[in-house]
Amino acid sequence: MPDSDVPMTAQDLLRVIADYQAVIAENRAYLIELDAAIGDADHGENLDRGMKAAVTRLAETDTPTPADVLKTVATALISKVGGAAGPLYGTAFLRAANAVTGKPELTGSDVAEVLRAGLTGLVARGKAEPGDKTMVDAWEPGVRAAERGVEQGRSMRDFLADAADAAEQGMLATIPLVARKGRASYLGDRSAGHQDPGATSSAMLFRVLATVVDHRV
Amino acid sequence: MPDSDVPMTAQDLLRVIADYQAVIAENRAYLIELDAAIGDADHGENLDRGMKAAVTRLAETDTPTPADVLKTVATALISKVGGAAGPLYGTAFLRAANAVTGKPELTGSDVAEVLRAGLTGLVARGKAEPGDKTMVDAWEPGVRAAERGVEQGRSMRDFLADAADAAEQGMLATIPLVARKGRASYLGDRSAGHQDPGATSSAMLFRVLATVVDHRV
Amino acid sequence: MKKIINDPSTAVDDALAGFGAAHPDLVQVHHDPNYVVRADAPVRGKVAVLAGGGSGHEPLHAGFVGPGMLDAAVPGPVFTSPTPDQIFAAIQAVDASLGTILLVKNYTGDVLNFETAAELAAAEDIEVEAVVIDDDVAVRDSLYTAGRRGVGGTVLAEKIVGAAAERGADLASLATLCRRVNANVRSMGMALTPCTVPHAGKPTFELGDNEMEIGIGIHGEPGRERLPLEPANAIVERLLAPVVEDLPFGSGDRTLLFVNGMGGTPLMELYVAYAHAEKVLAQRGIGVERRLVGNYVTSLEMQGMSITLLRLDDEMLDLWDAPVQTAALRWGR
Amino acid sequence: MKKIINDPSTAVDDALAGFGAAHPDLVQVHHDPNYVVRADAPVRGKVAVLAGGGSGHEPLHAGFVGPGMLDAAVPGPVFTSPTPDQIFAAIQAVDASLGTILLVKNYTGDVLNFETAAELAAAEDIEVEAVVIDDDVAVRDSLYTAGRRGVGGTVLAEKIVGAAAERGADLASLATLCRRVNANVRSMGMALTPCTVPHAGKPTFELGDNEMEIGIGIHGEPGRERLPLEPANAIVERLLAPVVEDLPFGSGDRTLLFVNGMGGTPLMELYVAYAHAEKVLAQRGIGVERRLVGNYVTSLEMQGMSITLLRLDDEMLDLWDAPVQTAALRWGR
Ligand SMILES: Nc1ncnc2c1ncn2[C@@H]1O[C@H](COP(=O)(O)OP(=O)(O)O)[C@@H](O)[C@H]1O
Ligand SMILES: Nc1ncnc2c1ncn2[C@@H]1O[C@H](COP(=O)(O)OP(=O)(O)O)[C@@H](O)[C@H]1O
Ligand SMILES: [Mg+2]
Ligand SMILES: [Mg+2]
Ligand SMILES: [Mg+2]
Ligand SMILES: [Mg+2]
Repeated sequence: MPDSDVPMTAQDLLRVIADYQAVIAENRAYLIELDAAIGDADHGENLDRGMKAAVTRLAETDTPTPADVLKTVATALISKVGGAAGPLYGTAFLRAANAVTGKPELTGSDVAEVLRAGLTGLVARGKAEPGDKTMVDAWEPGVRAAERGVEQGRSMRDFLADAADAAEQGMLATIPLVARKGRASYLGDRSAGHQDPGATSSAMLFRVLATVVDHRV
Repeated sequence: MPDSDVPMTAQDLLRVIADYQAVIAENRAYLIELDAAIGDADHGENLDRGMKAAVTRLAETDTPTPADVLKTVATALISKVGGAAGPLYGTAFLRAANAVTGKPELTGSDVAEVLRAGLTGLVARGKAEPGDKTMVDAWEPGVRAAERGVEQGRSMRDFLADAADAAEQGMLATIPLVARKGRASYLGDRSAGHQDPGATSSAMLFRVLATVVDHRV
Repeated sequence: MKKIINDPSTAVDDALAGFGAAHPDLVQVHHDPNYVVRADAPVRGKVAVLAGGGSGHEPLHAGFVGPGMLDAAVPGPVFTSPTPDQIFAAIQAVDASLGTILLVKNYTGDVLNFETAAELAAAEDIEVEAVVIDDDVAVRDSLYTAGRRGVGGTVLAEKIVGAAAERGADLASLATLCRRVNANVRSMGMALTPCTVPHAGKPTFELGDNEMEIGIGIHGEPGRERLPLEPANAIVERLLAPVVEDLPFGSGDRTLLFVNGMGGTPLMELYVAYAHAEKVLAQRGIGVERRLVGNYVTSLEMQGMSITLLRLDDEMLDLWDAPVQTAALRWGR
Repeated sequence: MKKIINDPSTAVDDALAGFGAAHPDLVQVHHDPNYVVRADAPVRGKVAVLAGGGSGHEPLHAGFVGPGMLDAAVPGPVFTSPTPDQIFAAIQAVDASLGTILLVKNYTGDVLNFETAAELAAAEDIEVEAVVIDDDVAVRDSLYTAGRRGVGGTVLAEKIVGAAAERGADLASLATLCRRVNANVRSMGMALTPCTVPHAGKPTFELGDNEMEIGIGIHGEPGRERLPLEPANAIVERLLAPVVEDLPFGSGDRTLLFVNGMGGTPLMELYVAYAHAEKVLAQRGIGVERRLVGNYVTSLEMQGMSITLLRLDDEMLDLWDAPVQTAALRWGR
């Protein structure tokens, strides 16, 4: 971690969640449309409901730690979303929270660990592998880019930007894939040619994270 | 009756029925369309089914009298059509048959009587008055024109042509009417602006009758 | 036209064959002429209850054949009344010498064909009584018109009269009971989409994406007026108001509330409508004591619904609750 | 979008309220979290039977709550699995200390949420067993995929397991029975039209006037292939072939044949299909001993159907015939 790097605070995370909620609300119809093509047309609705619940619950929390923020989001998602996205994102946030319990702020390597823990949770829950055309296809390259950045001593701002880029590339790379997990798998070969909705909402999360860190004063 | 007038034979009537069946088959879709606008889209289907049955049954009848022909058509319509048109046309043909029981051939005034008897049966059954937007609106002027022709000593060919013209005018005159009988009455004022399907199939019957007589050798 | 059929000209026959095959414990299906009778017909010692009309309204009427309801159903072609000899054949199949009551929906075709059938039966010394059902308040009634249509109220009449017949009521009292049910029941319907009569091949009318048709019957016919689509609660109020005012239903009345789908309406929507209908009635002091929600009197695949309200007395209520065993309605034993 | 609803965001809640109001004798509806339980829940002395999943499949599952079938149904938003705490609350409401069996349709979301609910229950010392239903042969199964979907077979499992629970079977034998039903049931579906998820506001897919979608599930999702529309008999054969070959069903098998409508399919069409399905099976020497025909496992207003075939043994047959009293299935007493 470069000394110049300012750690990520709970306030920063609250901003991430608030902005992600706004991004999801804005892209609700888009995510529904992606899901309509190869799923059941609810991914945008599900995440929108869940993120609104997360923001509402966070508003009721006083002076949280980073882990508190992540855990509140996790429980909101688990109890309000349902579908595949609820437990998957919920588990990701829960594992992310557990990875940094008690820490008042997160260093760059903490952040990379948080992301890795989220991905590990996602995979533990959903059993998807890279290339199955799921969220994992955005998370996996995103997390790896963050970890590489930490190893290379890049700043948090920089490696999160890399991670967001990588997640977006992973998202785009789902287009030609034939799905092997989730509802899209029912389509067989017909799932190819469509971008995975979960990978899309995941790439959005990585982008929000990078942007918030980038815009910190 | 002008002496020159050749009486109508059972053969002539068989030709009328055969031609009417063909006309109805040709106009099946048109009559369905008229009925779709202010009814339930089955008038063409109903009459087509009925006339086909009538022709089949007539093919099984040896050397019938005019009354036999009319009665066979009546029973075919009553037992094969259903809906409003079945009993109404059926009764018309039955009463028409009864009006000339036993006669080997029909003079001009017999023909006018046959038509009047049919109309009387129609009205007895359906209780419609002229202007109610029903078959009666074609039959009534048609029958009156035939009777007027007989009174005036016109030939069968001429007064049946008049009757067909009058029936067609009556049919067209149903367009602006608000229906008071049959399914079209359920539409209230919205029934105005549409031509009555039953009046249309009735005018076709008058026209076929005139044409067959006109084309006799 | 998108339908799971083989041919428009065989659809009714094919469906009847399937109905018979699917419910061998309940019914026997007779072809040419087409009619459906109870598996144990004719049932000795009771008046037979018969109903019929055009096809396309399923489960009406064949779905209501069985102990406690109809002895026979006589289906015509789609939206076309059956013929007199067809009806007469069904009467002969179920009549057990105590007479047969004919429940006839008020349409010119149905009335004329059942009338003729009744004459045929009378000529054979079979006692018959025809009672006409005309519960649709969308249609203005008058001596000079075809009068009101028979719609949702028909199911309620068939159930109540069927139960009374099962208990041994005689023909005259069944006719009186049926007229009492008819005098106390009112309905009104609406459509979101038209339907396509198989032999016609295209929809009977067109409706814009934001339009609904109010005051429809059950033959895919256009209704009395076309309006912009409204939320469910507003639609419910629009249908209920004329129903309640016509009889009129009043505070303290005990009722059966029947929210009926037109064939293509998902249950979710019918229950959304039901929830509000019961509330609106409660506000007027009208108590709902019995309910029926589902696609029972339909117009092929039409989306839409009708609301039927029946004012109950003790006898009707008791007969409604009596056991019934049919393909579409079953309870008790 | 044409629906009888007030607002996409309240449609499920409004429908549940209506469902509760319409069936007060059978169910109690709980809101926030949403679940439906038997009117007499928790029923002492029996294992509770619970099923759930996204809404939009009505009457599944709430329509099957009542004596002889489900103790609880847990509806999520439209086409979205319910959440773990919602499921857990329903478990708590019906569990009577003999444990609860959870019937779960095989979708990633459902499996994950029910899994979590089961963990929550275990943490409170409530014994639960989750059994996954995956009867859809349209989906290729493999260790590396999400596996087959649960579709029409679900109703049959709910009925049979529900009847066994009513008779006092313990949790372990109910789970074994449920797995046996699942191992002997296969389904395949098709659509004539798509459906519109209320919050999406437009159809999930588009189909040409002369096209049908084969191998659909029950979430308005596109199927495995799109083909030109065919006559009913050809469609039936197309659906039945993979169903029969998969198990495989063979000559001498005794079966229950279930022709299911997708929500907007008129009964006439389902019976047309039923007639031919039974014939095709007879030609293969497969005997149909029980039948179910109707819109039971639906996708909102979608038009289309699925065919489900269950190989019966004596116990399953006896349990199928056992009394059931629910909004959507009723017989016996
Ligand atoms: N097993 C899995 N592992 C990881 N992600 C998955 C898995 N199954 C599905 N997903 C993701 O979930 C997304 C769909 O979420 P959503 O539409 O909310 O749930 P549902 O599929 O239950 O309707 C898919 O686009 C995919 O990215
Ligand atoms: N009471 C009546 N008297 C005379 N004609 C009538 C009467 N009612 C209906 N019609 C005629 O019947 C026609 C409709 O016939 P059809 O469509 O075959 O029967 P349905 O109305 O039973 O579907 C109407 O166009 C009208 O001309
Ligand atoms: Mg989805
Ligand atoms: Mg008509
Ligand atoms: Mg008709
Ligand atoms: Mg979903």
